[in-house]
Amino acid sequence: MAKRPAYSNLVKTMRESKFLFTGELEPKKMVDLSSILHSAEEMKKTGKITAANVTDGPQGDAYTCSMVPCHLVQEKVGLETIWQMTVRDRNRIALFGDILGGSILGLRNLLALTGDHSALGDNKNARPVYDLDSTQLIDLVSKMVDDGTDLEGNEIEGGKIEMNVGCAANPNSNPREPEILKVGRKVEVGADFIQTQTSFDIDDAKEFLKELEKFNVPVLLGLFPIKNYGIAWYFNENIPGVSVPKDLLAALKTAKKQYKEDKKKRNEAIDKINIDFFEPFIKEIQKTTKAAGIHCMAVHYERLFEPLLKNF
Amino acid sequence: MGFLCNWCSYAGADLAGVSRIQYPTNIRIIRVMCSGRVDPTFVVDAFLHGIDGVLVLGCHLGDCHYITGNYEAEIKMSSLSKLLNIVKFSDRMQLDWVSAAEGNRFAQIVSEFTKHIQELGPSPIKENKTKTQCIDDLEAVKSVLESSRLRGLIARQRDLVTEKNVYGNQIPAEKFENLLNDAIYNEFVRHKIVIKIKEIGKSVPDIANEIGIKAKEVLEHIVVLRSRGLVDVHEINEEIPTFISIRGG
Amino acid sequence: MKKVGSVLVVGGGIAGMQASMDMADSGYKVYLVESTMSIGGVMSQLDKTFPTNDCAICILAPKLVATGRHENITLLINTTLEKITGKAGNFTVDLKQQSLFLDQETCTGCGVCAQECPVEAIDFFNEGLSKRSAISVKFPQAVPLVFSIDQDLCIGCGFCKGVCKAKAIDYTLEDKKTTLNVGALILAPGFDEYDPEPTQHYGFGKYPNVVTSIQFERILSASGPHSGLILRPSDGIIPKKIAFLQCVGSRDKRHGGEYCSSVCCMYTAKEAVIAKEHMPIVQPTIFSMDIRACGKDFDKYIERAQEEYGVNYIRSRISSIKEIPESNNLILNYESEDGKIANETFNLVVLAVGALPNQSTKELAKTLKIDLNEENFCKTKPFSPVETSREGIYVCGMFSEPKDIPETVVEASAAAGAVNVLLSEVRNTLIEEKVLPKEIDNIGKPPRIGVFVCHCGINIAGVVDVPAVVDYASRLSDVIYAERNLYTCSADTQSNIKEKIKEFNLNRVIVASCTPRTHEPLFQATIREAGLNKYLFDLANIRDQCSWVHMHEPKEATEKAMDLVRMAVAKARKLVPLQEQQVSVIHKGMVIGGGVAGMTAALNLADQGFEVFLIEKSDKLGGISNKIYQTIENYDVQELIVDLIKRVNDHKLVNVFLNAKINSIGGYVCNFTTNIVFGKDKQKKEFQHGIIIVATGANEYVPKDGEFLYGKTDKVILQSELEKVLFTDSEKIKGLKTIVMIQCVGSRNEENPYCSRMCCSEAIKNAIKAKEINPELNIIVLFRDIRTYGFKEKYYNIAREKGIVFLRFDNKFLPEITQNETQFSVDVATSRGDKITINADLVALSAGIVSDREGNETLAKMLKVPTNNEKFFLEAHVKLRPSDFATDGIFLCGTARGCATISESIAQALSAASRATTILSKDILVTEGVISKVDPALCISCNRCADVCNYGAVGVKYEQGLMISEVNPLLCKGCGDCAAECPAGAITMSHFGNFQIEPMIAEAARVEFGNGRPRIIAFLCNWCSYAGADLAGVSRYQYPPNVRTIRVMCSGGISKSFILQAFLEGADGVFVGGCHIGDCHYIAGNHDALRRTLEIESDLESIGINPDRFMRKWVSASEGKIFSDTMTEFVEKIKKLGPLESGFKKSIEIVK
Amino acid sequence: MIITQQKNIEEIYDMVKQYSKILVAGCDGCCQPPRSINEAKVLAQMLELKARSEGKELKWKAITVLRQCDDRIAATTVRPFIEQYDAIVSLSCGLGIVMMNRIFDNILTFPAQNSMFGGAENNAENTFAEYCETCGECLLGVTGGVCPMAGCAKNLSNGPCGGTVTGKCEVGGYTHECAWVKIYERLKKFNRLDLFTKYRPPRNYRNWSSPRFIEINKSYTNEEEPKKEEK
Repeated sequence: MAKRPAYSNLVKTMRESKFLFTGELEPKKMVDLSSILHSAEEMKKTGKITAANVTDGPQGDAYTCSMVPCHLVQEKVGLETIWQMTVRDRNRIALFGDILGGSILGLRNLLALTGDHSALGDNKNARPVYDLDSTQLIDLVSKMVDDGTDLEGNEIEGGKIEMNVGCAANPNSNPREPEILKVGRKVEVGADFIQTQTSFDIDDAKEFLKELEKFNVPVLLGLFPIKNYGIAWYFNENIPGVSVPKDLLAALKTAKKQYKEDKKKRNEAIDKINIDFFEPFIKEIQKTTKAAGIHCMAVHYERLFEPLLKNF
Repeated sequence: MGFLCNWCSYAGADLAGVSRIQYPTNIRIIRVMCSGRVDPTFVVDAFLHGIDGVLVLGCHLGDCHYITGNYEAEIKMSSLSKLLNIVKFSDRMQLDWVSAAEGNRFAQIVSEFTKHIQELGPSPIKENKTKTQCIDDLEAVKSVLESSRLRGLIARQRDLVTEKNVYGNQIPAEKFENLLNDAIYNEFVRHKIVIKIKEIGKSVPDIANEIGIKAKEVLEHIVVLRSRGLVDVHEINEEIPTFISIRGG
Repeated sequence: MKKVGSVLVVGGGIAGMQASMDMADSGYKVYLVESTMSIGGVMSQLDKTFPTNDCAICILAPKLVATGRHENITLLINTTLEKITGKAGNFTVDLKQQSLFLDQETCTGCGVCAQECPVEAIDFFNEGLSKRSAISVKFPQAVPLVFSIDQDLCIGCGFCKGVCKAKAIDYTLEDKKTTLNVGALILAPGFDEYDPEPTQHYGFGKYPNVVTSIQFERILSASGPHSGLILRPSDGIIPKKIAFLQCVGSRDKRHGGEYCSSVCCMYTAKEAVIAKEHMPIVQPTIFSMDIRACGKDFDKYIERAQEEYGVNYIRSRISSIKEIPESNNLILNYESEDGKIANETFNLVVLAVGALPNQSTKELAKTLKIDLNEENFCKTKPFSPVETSREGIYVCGMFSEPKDIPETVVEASAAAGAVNVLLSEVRNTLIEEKVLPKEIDNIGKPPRIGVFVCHCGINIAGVVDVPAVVDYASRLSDVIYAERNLYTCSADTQSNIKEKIKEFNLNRVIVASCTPRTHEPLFQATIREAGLNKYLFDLANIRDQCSWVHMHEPKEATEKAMDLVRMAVAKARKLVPLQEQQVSVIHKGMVIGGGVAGMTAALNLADQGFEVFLIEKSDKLGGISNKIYQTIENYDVQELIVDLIKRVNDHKLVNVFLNAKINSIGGYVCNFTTNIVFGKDKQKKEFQHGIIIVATGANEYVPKDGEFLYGKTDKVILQSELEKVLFTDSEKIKGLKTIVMIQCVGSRNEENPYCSRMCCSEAIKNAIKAKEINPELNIIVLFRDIRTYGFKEKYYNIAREKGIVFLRFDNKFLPEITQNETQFSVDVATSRGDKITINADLVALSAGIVSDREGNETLAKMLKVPTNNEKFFLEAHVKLRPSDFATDGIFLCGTARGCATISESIAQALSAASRATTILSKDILVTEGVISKVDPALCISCNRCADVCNYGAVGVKYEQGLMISEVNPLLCKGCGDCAAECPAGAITMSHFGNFQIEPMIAEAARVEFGNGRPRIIAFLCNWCSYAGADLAGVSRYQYPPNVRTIRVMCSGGISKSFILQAFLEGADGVFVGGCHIGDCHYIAGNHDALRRTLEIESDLESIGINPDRFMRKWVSASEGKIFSDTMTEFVEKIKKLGPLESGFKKSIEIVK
Repeated sequence: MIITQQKNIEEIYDMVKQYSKILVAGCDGCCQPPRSINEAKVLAQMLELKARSEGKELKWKAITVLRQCDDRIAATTVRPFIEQYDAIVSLSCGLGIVMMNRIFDNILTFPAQNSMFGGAENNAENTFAEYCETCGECLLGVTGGVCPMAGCAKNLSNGPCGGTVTGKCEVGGYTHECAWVKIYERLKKFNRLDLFTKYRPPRNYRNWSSPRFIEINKSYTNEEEPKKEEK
């Protein structure tokens, strides 16, 4: 399918096959977005972050919507954002309306996600929508961008909108082939770029990237620097299929024990552990794979960007 | 106390009266038609009521108005004395024959017996030291004598040993004797056990040393008492089961 | 000389009973001669039986009753055999019956005489642990239930005659001599236990706390002297530490016999397990040399005993026992495994006494002129295990060799099989078909009920006011006639009942007397003789479950008796006549498998004149036995096989099909239809036949992927390969110096957790043969247990005398074979802990037997029969029906059932053939009337009935395209499980249908007299809990009179609505009783009862009923005491809760 | 079959508390789980006991209907009993309850069961499993006979989502199998993965939202042609 023009700076840089980084902002149940803006500032300051994802109700929790923070970050901080949108909470009419609104506000990147089931979130009894699925959302965006119509072919006044759309992929899924076939489906329907979920296993990640190459669509490999031992333990216990490497886990545990009282020393130690683990990881990915870059999900952990990415 | 058969010993006592032959006042006499009528339980009851000595008088063998009455009495009293011997009461009971003509023999027997009892002293049932033990024993003897097994054996002893049994032949006397002795001893021990564990459950070894017989024997009796529905398991603490009497069939 | 169509069976133990039943069912008149007062033999003394821990009485009593009342069997108790003349087919036998001093016909077994008898003597049934009187019955469930006077104990006091109301006692009765003319004899006199008393062996007789295993069996038994409490004879305390000593009187030249008694290892393990179950504080220790657990699932039993029950095994023989006088404890000193002398103190010592020939057998052998072997057992040959030295006289059970109950039952049927061939032409000649009058048709007529209330001497009348009950009964509606009789079961009352039926034209009969389990068939037969259908009868149990258990509450007992009669009358109103199903039998049989077992079975049937189809999947007959040359007793096996093959091929009635594959088997007992493809050119054949015998055999275990380097070097061969060399090419042996044999290869391991039974004797036979060929050869046998049971022990001794070395190794470190250029050796860690390396020239692996897994699997599916997890076929009952399948008409023999030697396979083959003859010998097979029926109009084809039926007797007929459920009357056993399960109420269980049980529930709940509160309704299953309640009666265990019992065939037949109906009718408490899980007579009825009662229990709270008002408990037939305790405790609990209504709000107002 | 679960007894009792004579009707339509006359009788007995424990008297009769969702069958079976009873408790699924209330409008029919889903017995796991969602646009043809609507918590047409791990669905703690992984395995077996990768456009939810009617064209009166439906 002929490539869609790169409306967003992110896709443009990707197509210049420059190794780039994206961060992640997670607006929780909040009215005052200053912390989000502050994190965006930090990312912008490193100069290495091309864009930052803004989550939309992660784990099915009812958090602040992603459109407004995206707009504010782009306006106030000048950092391009990747607008994450799930099909869980809105039917196709609402999705269409929001995408139009977003494009008016200048949002140029959209990540089409299915979204975690409401049963996993903090409003378990909510009725999930899932009118469209993530692939059909990409189809909707393609129709809006390429044909300037909605799903039923009704024209948008003022013609097409300018937006690039990406999709997610899970390197930890087992069996793997359905995941690859699914990404194939999404690319066929018009996905411009791929951002993968987090991976801790370097060989597994490399193999996954290898298999995605045949779709020749830029791929950002997801990494998840770990802010403290609690998160690492949670990851290991509750998300089967994803396992934090033993030594990383142990190191975090000893760090937590050693610097029980001194918070500052503890953070330094943890940062060092993360850097020691992720920097070689990223170097290897950069060197040996065709990945377009790294999607670094250092959520509320923006202080790591600077030291981590200093020699990239 | 004295049980006198109407035809001979009572008449003998009257003759002593008519001939003004004196004898001690301690005796109280009950007239029965024949010495065979004296049920061994009467004697035990007497002791239970505190009587110090019991005299049973009947006609001389062969004179009995009812021909074999005194033979029966002889058998009953010999079994009774075996039982009383166990509880050390046998020398407080005496069986003797007085014909209607023997007034002085009657008086002589009474006075000798009274002297003999005085030497023995009052019945142990009166001292509270041996009171409960004594009552238990006598109660046991009484229930043994009331058991159908003993009554049957005692009742048929004579004609089985002297005349003939249902198969038409006699049972050798000593065969019957040790059958009877076993029966008396066993039934007595069994009833003693039943009385011992009336209120509170006891284990076999405890019963054994309370009654003073081997535990092995007590267990055999417990098995018989359980099959008769007189005794049942009370409780099992650790590895010692205790048994208690139940209002049996 | 004309043959006579009758058989004399000597000995009424389990062997005699089984042989008599088989003969009687195959059309012969049977005279069963029993020397003691009742049939049942030693098995009746056992508490539980291994390996299933079934309660012995639970599985024996039904057989006792069936033998007792079989119309072709005449019981001659207290009778011995005096003289015999004539020859096979026509013997004349003189018998002498010692006088019982009472008339066997009139005595009703009420037992009043025993209570009055003043004489006390040792009770031999309880092995001297309790007392009996001069007039006694052998055991509570004796058949015939007849008392007798022991001549030398009785003092002739005449009391018993005085109290006997049946006027049965007559002191003048002489010994009776009778002469019988019979066609054949079957000897099953059983055995005596070795008596250690004369020699005070191990202190028996001197120390009170040394008991024999049979005494311990009585101590364990719930109907024994201590009603299941384990008490030491010396002081009645529960022995914490019990020692079991094996091989007392066995494997010992000086005491008892040199042979092994085969059963002690297993019954000791069972006694240890059951002791632990009764009293968890007990710690059993077993001192044994070998553990000979070589039957089916025996090894698993031993492992469970060790792991789950903590039974501790010490491998050593006791040198001496000393007693500590004060505590009567016993000090055992023994040489432990690693050679040190150790001693340990125990509270109780149980001697596992071996089996000696019955002391009467010596002159029995003389009178019968049959040979005994040197151990004074009956002499038999391995290939004809049931034939004695005299033609026409057969032997089975312990008399020929010490053996276990399943082998005894097999040999009993095998003996019957042999007689079948001898007397097949005079079959059915001496059987008088009972001519029954035509049944009066009274369908639709109003019920006219007759009630007969029994005094049973004073057993009932002593407590229950019988005249009041009769008067009450006469005033019930539909009761036309009511009377009381002294003994309703006596012969004169039977004829009186028949007259009354005619006189008052009664069409229903109720008898209020004792337990239906023993007397219902008697009364049913009587009313049938009066022309009434036998199912128009019901029995109220006012003795065992009323007068005997409420002796101190005569008023309440009388009221309960009236209630029970009213309940029976309520059911009687709804009784309907039931016709037994009749199916014509095809007199042909199919035998699957052409090994030794298959051929023997086929020949037996063919010799009786039945056509047989012999199906063999390979291209030649002989099966696994082709590899065997000689038995351990040096009998030539190849010669046997050649002879069998010749006789099979020559026999005109045996059709042999080689290379045959079975495509399908349809139909059911009496007419199966099978089609097969056979021969090289795949010809098709379809044929009909009446029965199937499965004899598919098994395979030799082949060591896998280099196990013990097998297949990697020619120096490692199998025992069967060594045998081939020894018997066909013995030169090779001459050159060898050392042979090592390794036992238990492929047996007693994870994959095959069982002993293959024959490898020890195979190995020893080969070793002896090798020594004969090359005397300098040194042979080392590495073993875990040498299991040469029975007379094979002799050859174990011969082997050791010949210098063959036996070395024991432990299962944890198996021997390893190392092979390199220079050296070929076997390293083994012996149990003493040291490691030994043996340089060998040859290693022989004793490979065991494994089932033909997928062959059995496919056949099992076709026949719808179960297999165990080692894929051997699963027989109907491990102990008492080893040759049958649960499904009727299919029988089992040979190694398809489990490992067996050749002679055992031959016995099993004859047994299966005899079991099959019980069907083939009939023209019409009549089935029980009490079965389920499906009303096609109501069936919603949900197939839940098939899920609960364990016999495949009911279910939706999908294959025939008929989407409605249907009951196969031939397979239905009448448990009622499907009727309770059927959602649409389409299935009714005849005789126990809802419309018959519900009126009983209503009457049971009705409190008519005084305040009968609290009122408990108990649903009890006929085989275990009802039998347990009866035993509580027989043993006079008292419990409160508030319980009203309703008998159902199986706890699985109790539907949820019965329980709720009971509460609705006002019962204050409901009790459901059933067999222990695994004991169920219908295999798994109690599992469904458990499911349904759990569902009810969870809802009780929410419908306003306190769950404590409902109780479910499994009670076995020997747990009389437990039943009475449970009832007492349940009534107390309900008393505290008060009447059901008290839990409800007061005002009952109708809301409009 | 419509799989149902019996309501707990208090809830059923509260519905019929004020009636003194009730008719309890079983239904033999889809016989798993069984709800025929036997279950009706047991339920009635429990209600009567509950009533007795509250001091009330409750008369009842248990019957069963071949299929309560068939108006003619229900009508003819139940009509003879209607007069003597104040209310009906029916063990059938929702369809039966609605139909009984429609054909007998002068008596209320109360449900004893919660209708759960269209499904059948899954013997392997001893459960009743949901196999069809009656979504009006059947995908079973392209998913190898595994329904993504009934089997997938998010009713995806182009699954699987990111939430599957080792073939198990995130909803319910990774215990149930992910429908789309099963679809993948089934199609792979018949090597029809082409069906798997084909993109399925957004669904027409009109067919899946009630109330839904389907025209039964019993007879034609050729006066008016059926109007063409504009596409």
